[in-house]
Amino acid sequence: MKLVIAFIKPHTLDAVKDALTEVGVTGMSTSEVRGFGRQSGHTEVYRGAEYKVDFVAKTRIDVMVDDQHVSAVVAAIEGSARTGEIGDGKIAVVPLDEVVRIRTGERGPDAL
Amino acid sequence: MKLVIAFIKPHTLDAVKDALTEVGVTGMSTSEVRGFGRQSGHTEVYRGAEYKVDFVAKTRIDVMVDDQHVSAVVAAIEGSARTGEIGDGKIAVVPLDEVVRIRTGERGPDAL
Amino acid sequence: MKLVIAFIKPHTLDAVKDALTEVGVTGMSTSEVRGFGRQSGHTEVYRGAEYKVDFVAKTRIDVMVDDQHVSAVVAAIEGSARTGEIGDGKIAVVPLDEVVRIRTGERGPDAL
Amino acid sequence: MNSGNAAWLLMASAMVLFMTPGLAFFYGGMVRSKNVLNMLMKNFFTIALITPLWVIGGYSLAFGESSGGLIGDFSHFMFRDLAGDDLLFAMFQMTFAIITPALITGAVAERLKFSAYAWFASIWSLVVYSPVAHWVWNADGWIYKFGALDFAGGLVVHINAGVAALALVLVLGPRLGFGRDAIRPHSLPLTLLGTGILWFGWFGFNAGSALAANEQAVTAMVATQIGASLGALGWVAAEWKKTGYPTTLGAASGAVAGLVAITPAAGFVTPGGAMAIGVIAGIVCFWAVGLKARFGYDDSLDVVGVHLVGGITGSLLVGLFASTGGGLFYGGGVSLLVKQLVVTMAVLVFSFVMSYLIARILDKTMGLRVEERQEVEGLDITLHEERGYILNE
Amino acid sequence: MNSGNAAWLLMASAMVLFMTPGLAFFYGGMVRSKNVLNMLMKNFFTIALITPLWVIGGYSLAFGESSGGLIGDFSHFMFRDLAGDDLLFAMFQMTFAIITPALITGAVAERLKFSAYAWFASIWSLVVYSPVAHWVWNADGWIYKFGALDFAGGLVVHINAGVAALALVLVLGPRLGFGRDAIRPHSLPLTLLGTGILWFGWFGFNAGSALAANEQAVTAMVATQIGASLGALGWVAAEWKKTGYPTTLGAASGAVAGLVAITPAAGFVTPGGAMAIGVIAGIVCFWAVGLKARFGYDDSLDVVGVHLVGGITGSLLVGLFASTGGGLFYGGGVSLLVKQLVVTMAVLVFSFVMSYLIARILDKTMGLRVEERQEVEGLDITLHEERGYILNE
Amino acid sequence: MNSGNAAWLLMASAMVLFMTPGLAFFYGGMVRSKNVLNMLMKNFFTIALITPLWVIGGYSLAFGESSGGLIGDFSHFMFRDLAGDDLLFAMFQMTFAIITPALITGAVAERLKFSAYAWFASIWSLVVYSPVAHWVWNADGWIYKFGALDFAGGLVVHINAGVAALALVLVLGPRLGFGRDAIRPHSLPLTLLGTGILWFGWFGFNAGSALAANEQAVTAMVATQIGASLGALGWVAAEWKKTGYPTTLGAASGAVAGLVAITPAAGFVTPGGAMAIGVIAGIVCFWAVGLKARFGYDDSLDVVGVHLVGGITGSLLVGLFASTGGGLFYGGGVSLLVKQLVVTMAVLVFSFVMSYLIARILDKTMGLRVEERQEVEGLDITLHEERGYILNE
Ligand SMILES: Nc1ncnc2c1ncn2[C@@H]1O[C@H](COP(=O)(O)OP(=O)(O)O)[C@@H](O)[C@H]1O
Ligand SMILES: Nc1ncnc2c1ncn2[C@@H]1O[C@H](COP(=O)(O)OP(=O)(O)O)[C@@H](O)[C@H]1O
Ligand SMILES: Nc1ncnc2c1ncn2[C@@H]1O[C@H](COP(=O)(O)OP(=O)(O)O)[C@@H](O)[C@H]1O
Repeated sequence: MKLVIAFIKPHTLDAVKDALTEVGVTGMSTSEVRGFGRQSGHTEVYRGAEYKVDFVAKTRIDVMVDDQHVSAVVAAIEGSARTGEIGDGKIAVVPLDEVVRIRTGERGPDAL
Repeated sequence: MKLVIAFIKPHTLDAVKDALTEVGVTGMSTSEVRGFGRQSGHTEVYRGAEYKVDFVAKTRIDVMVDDQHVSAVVAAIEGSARTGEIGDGKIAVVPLDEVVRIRTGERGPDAL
Repeated sequence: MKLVIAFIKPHTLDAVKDALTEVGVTGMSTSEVRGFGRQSGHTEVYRGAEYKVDFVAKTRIDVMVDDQHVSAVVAAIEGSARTGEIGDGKIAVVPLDEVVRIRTGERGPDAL
Repeated sequence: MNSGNAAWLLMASAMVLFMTPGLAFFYGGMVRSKNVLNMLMKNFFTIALITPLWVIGGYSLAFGESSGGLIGDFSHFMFRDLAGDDLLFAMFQMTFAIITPALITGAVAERLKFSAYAWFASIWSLVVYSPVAHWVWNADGWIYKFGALDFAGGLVVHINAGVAALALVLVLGPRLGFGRDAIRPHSLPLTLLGTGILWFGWFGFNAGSALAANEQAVTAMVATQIGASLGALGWVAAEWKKTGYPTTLGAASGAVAGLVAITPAAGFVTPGGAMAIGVIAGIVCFWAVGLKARFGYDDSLDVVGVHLVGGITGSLLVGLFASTGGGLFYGGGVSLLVKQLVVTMAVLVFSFVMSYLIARILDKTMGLRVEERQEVEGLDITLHEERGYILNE
Repeated sequence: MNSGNAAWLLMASAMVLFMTPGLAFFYGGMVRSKNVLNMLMKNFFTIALITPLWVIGGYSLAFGESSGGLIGDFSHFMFRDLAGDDLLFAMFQMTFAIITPALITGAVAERLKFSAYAWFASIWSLVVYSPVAHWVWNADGWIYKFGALDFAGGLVVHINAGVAALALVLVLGPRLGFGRDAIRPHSLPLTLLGTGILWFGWFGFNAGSALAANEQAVTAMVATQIGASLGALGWVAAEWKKTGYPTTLGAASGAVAGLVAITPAAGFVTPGGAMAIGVIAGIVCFWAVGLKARFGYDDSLDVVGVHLVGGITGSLLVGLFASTGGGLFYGGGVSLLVKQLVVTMAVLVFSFVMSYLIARILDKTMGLRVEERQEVEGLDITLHEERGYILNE
Repeated sequence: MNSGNAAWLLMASAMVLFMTPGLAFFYGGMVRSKNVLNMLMKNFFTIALITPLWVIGGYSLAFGESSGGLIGDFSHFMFRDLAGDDLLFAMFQMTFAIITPALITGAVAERLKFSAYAWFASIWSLVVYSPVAHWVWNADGWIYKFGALDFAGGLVVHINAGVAALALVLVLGPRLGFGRDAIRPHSLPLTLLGTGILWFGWFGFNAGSALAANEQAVTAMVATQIGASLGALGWVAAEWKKTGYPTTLGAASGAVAGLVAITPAAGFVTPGGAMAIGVIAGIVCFWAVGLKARFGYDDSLDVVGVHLVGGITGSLLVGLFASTGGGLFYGGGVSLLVKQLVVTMAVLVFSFVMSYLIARILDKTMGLRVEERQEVEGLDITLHEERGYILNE
């Protein structure tokens, strides 16, 4: 099993969720992060003083999937999170030793 | 060493923390996430218009443990986060190559 | 490739970002977490009642790096996040199977 | 000057001025957090903008020497020849001139350019607001002489702003994601704060419109309190029945709907009449905010549903419930009701046409709408380079 | 009508009405974020609910023709026969009738059903509030004739609401996790906002109770300002000594405690007397909020500790410090003190018993408490389907 | 007492008192979230602290029998011999005495110890504020007799607090990270709320300073409204030109700058004069807040830039624009302007020297500044053991 982590633009979340649902994903977890990358941040101005803010708001998605779905999941995220503009983000695939569903105690792919 | 990641119901956090402490865990990190899964979200209503909100508030826990403690840690989370109702969440076990304690520079299990 | 995860004191973030930039890191993601560890929390007092709050605010950093940069990145974080006081935090190194840049579809080290 | 009346009018002026910040919070809480500052800014800036315009010419166009009952002149340019009670009246009226264009900002929230709004509000204030105020409140105005009633601004303020909002919305088009995404209020406590301030200020608005600390002021205050309360009850009852939930936003919206509807009537009605007006307004406006989904115009924060529909409701109900002034239910026959209908239509048509024209002209010249990228990222950071909340430092 | 007095009472009415939103924020900031809207809603809705009840019958039961000094009649049903000064008095008093049940909401926060609260407040207003107001403020009321003093509502408002809160809490039981979990205020800035509004409004409450812009109004305003300030100083000093920290919540709580205690005394005391009352109230109430931990009742936001205990403190200290009216320290002997004690006990017992009965009956019939699942998830989403804050969109 | 005048002054007192909470929010929104409660607490606590000091001795030192035009005596210790209009005047003036030290808190935000502030404010109120108030507003004060004008507190309040802030900042030193880190406002909506309350209260401040509901009060209210609006316009125009963005913080800051500058002039100027003063103040203060970057002193929330510079601007412009009282542009010659210059310098020097001395003495004895660890972690948790916001429970 793998943990697929994606850092995406916040406003693409709904599209990404729909794309993942379509390829059979039944669960995921999302959180707010601030990203630093090629997409430079923005300036803010308070009483005439300008501040450079390097970090850009991004959404992080964590999805646990079994091995045969990994490439479909990655492709689904790519397809739905791409706007073609700088700052679209990254996907990482992390190996998993084990997954447990807390409610039932199921383990492995059944737990997903 | 492993990184144990759990997505749990927020109000079970105190119980989970206590259970982890009991099995010898001395550190962990938690954050707020929004989860999507079998537990469907809720509706919200503003001026007569109903909105379906798919995401449910969950707490994420990250615990780094050495190999021989993994199963005890997973069991502790399972025991304390289970309410038996849908949405209790998931646990994932991720292999770790290295752990470092920043303050001392210790590495490996000593760093935990 | 590896995913380097660090839990650091929030006010060291700027220094860490600079240190990482210096060793060639071009991207990272940060989020707010609440940490539990040797550094005990604090008390809060409301209308004469004291509450013990175990969790301390920390910043989490996730950086994907290719294999040959891992040790430099870890060292950069260690150097910049260390204050020498309890609670400086931890670094974990997680193996990565794959990294994808969403905008271009690049894979592997090129995607970083 | 009578010191008691002056004290009350000084106070009422301060209270009505305070309503515009209140409106800023009422609206500000309802937008998404990325647009909260733009919403606040549009409202606060309205004060800064309309104040000099009113002093320079707006007041005089409304209350100066009449040309055929249609518009005033420039005799009071720069508040010339105003002192004592007259100056106080000009001050009190200024606060009405300020809040009226500010009401419009809610309808076009989250997409109207700040600069375009500033132009719209300025022009509109002089070519729409001042004339309508002249018609209704200048003793030589045609509506005043026609004998229709508008105690504190049902026509001048609410219908006027509400229909202008509709015109602007039609030119501007809906927000990205309207009807598809959940676009939810980012801070209902902020909206409730605005509601509290509006409610407080509205006592100055309505009871101040008696222009003295007299019996009519008392009558108006009682009616205002009743109208607001029954509006809230009506709206909450309606939504509880329909959706199964009583909501804070519903209570707030209903209170404002009741306040809007009681405004033209406040000095003329009994407690019983105020109850009827309030509860009718609460229910009607709850129903009216659903219209935008049906017709597909994006009146973001329901200015049409609350101020236009609530204003019309109140303006017509005056014809039924005015116990002093000839309401139908108080033996006055249908004549007042007919008059109310005529003047309501007149203001509706005039304000809609003028507002639509101004909006179209601005759209062609400077453009009304922010770029898509700005709308997605939020107006706060893109138009003002500021962020509403930074809660982790 | 005297325009100066009318101006002041119009204003004071608006100010006291504004206190209920203020109270909403004061309380709303102290609950957890998942319950903030429920807290706000209960308070705002109280305005909507009590207004018509007061107009229909509440006022008349309190200030109508007396039956044996115990209760009024229905002669002023629908504010009949009220005009001018009388109508203004009825308006001013309405704002007191509104805030009193709203005070109770703090004690039962985070678990009392919204619908049950609406019933409780409505019934309580008619069968507890109106009678007690009649006793104290109607010239034929038994407490009035007995010669006890309650300038602006120590008995009628604070003791009355405070002991009702205790009764309701005893029936309702503690929140899940009470005494075990850290249940902390989610937004002290919101609580401080409420404090500011309450402080402002309290000038209307106390100085308005002179019913004219006269010397007593000035005396009352000065005493109010002093009482609030010294209450804050007393509380902060006490907590600084005990916990090592001066807190904003302590300053806010102490100010309210001082305001509560000065309320029955405000028109009768010297600046020195007001200082004493304020500082005593601040210290006593700080100590009193600790009682709930000792006795195990969950008075969530310390309505008992602040309003009941502060109210009793003030009511008794009137017997000592009333410089006009016969206070012990001003040569009046113990007679006033004894009277204050008697009437305090009378209101305590009456209100407690009645409130307890209403609470028990409602609990048996409709149920007072939300389900455990709703309490865990929060009342905002489960009772109102709304969320307080959505800060990332 | 004249009931109309009394009504207005009662009201104005309540409004000015409400300004201090308003100031708390204005400032509180501008600090980082870890310091919001400390900021609120310092302001609220100022009310609690100065109230008894003013009653005990502050009022008497300012308005008691004069010693050579320099300072009063203790004849009104504990408000002795004050009743009716005099007592009301003492109450009204109390609210000025409260807000003046509170203004200082913005300059030293995020690092001044709470206890040190309490000492500073208390001492300063008695040895700086009362004397300056005596000079300017006591009929025997030297500035009063000298014939300089300060309608509502340009000298006494704004220049006085502004230069004291500068002195304190110089002793205290800059915040950690000043000039390097982005230290941004944590909640501009809170700042805007404060702005709204300040604006509202300022009508009481300025129009109340006529001490009656008369023509001058009306003049002052109109000037106040114009000054605030034009201040906002001036500032926003200046920043829009320089940075390319109109900001909400700019609009708020400009409004306050305009209000500060119009304060000494409000009762003496025409609408046109008020416009000039407002717009000049907005532009000058926008430029002045940049001075701290140039000179390297850390005036955190720009008390120097807005209150000191705005106060001086207004005080001098009185010499030009006073239409009643001898302004240069109204045929009065340069004599008034020269007098304004002299008294401005006098207050500047006196207040700076005294404030600097008090600050140095406190720094040597108890220490002014929190520890570095406390500054990093935030003052809320370390000085008050409270957290501003807990939004996820
Ligand atoms: N090496 C990295 N490690 C972790 N997150 C990264 C890394 N590089 C980029 N990111 C995340 O991806 C986001 C987008 O990256 P950016 O370089 O701005 O654009 P792009 O991916 O289009 O080249 C960043 O804001 C950050 O959240
Ligand atoms: N495949 C997944 N990847 C990541 N997180 C998941 C996944 N499935 C579930 N979760 C997390 O677990 C939570 C609970 O899952 P859910 O399906 O609702 O209930 P249960 O685990 O009881 O079947 C979700 O809200 C989400 O945070
Ligand atoms: N085993 C662990 N797993 C995950 N995070 C940890 C672990 N131990 C510590 N942390 C994180 O590191 C932070 C600092 O740890 P702490 O034990 O307080 O100090 P130190 O690292 O200096 O010994 C914690 O607040 C927590 O966020």
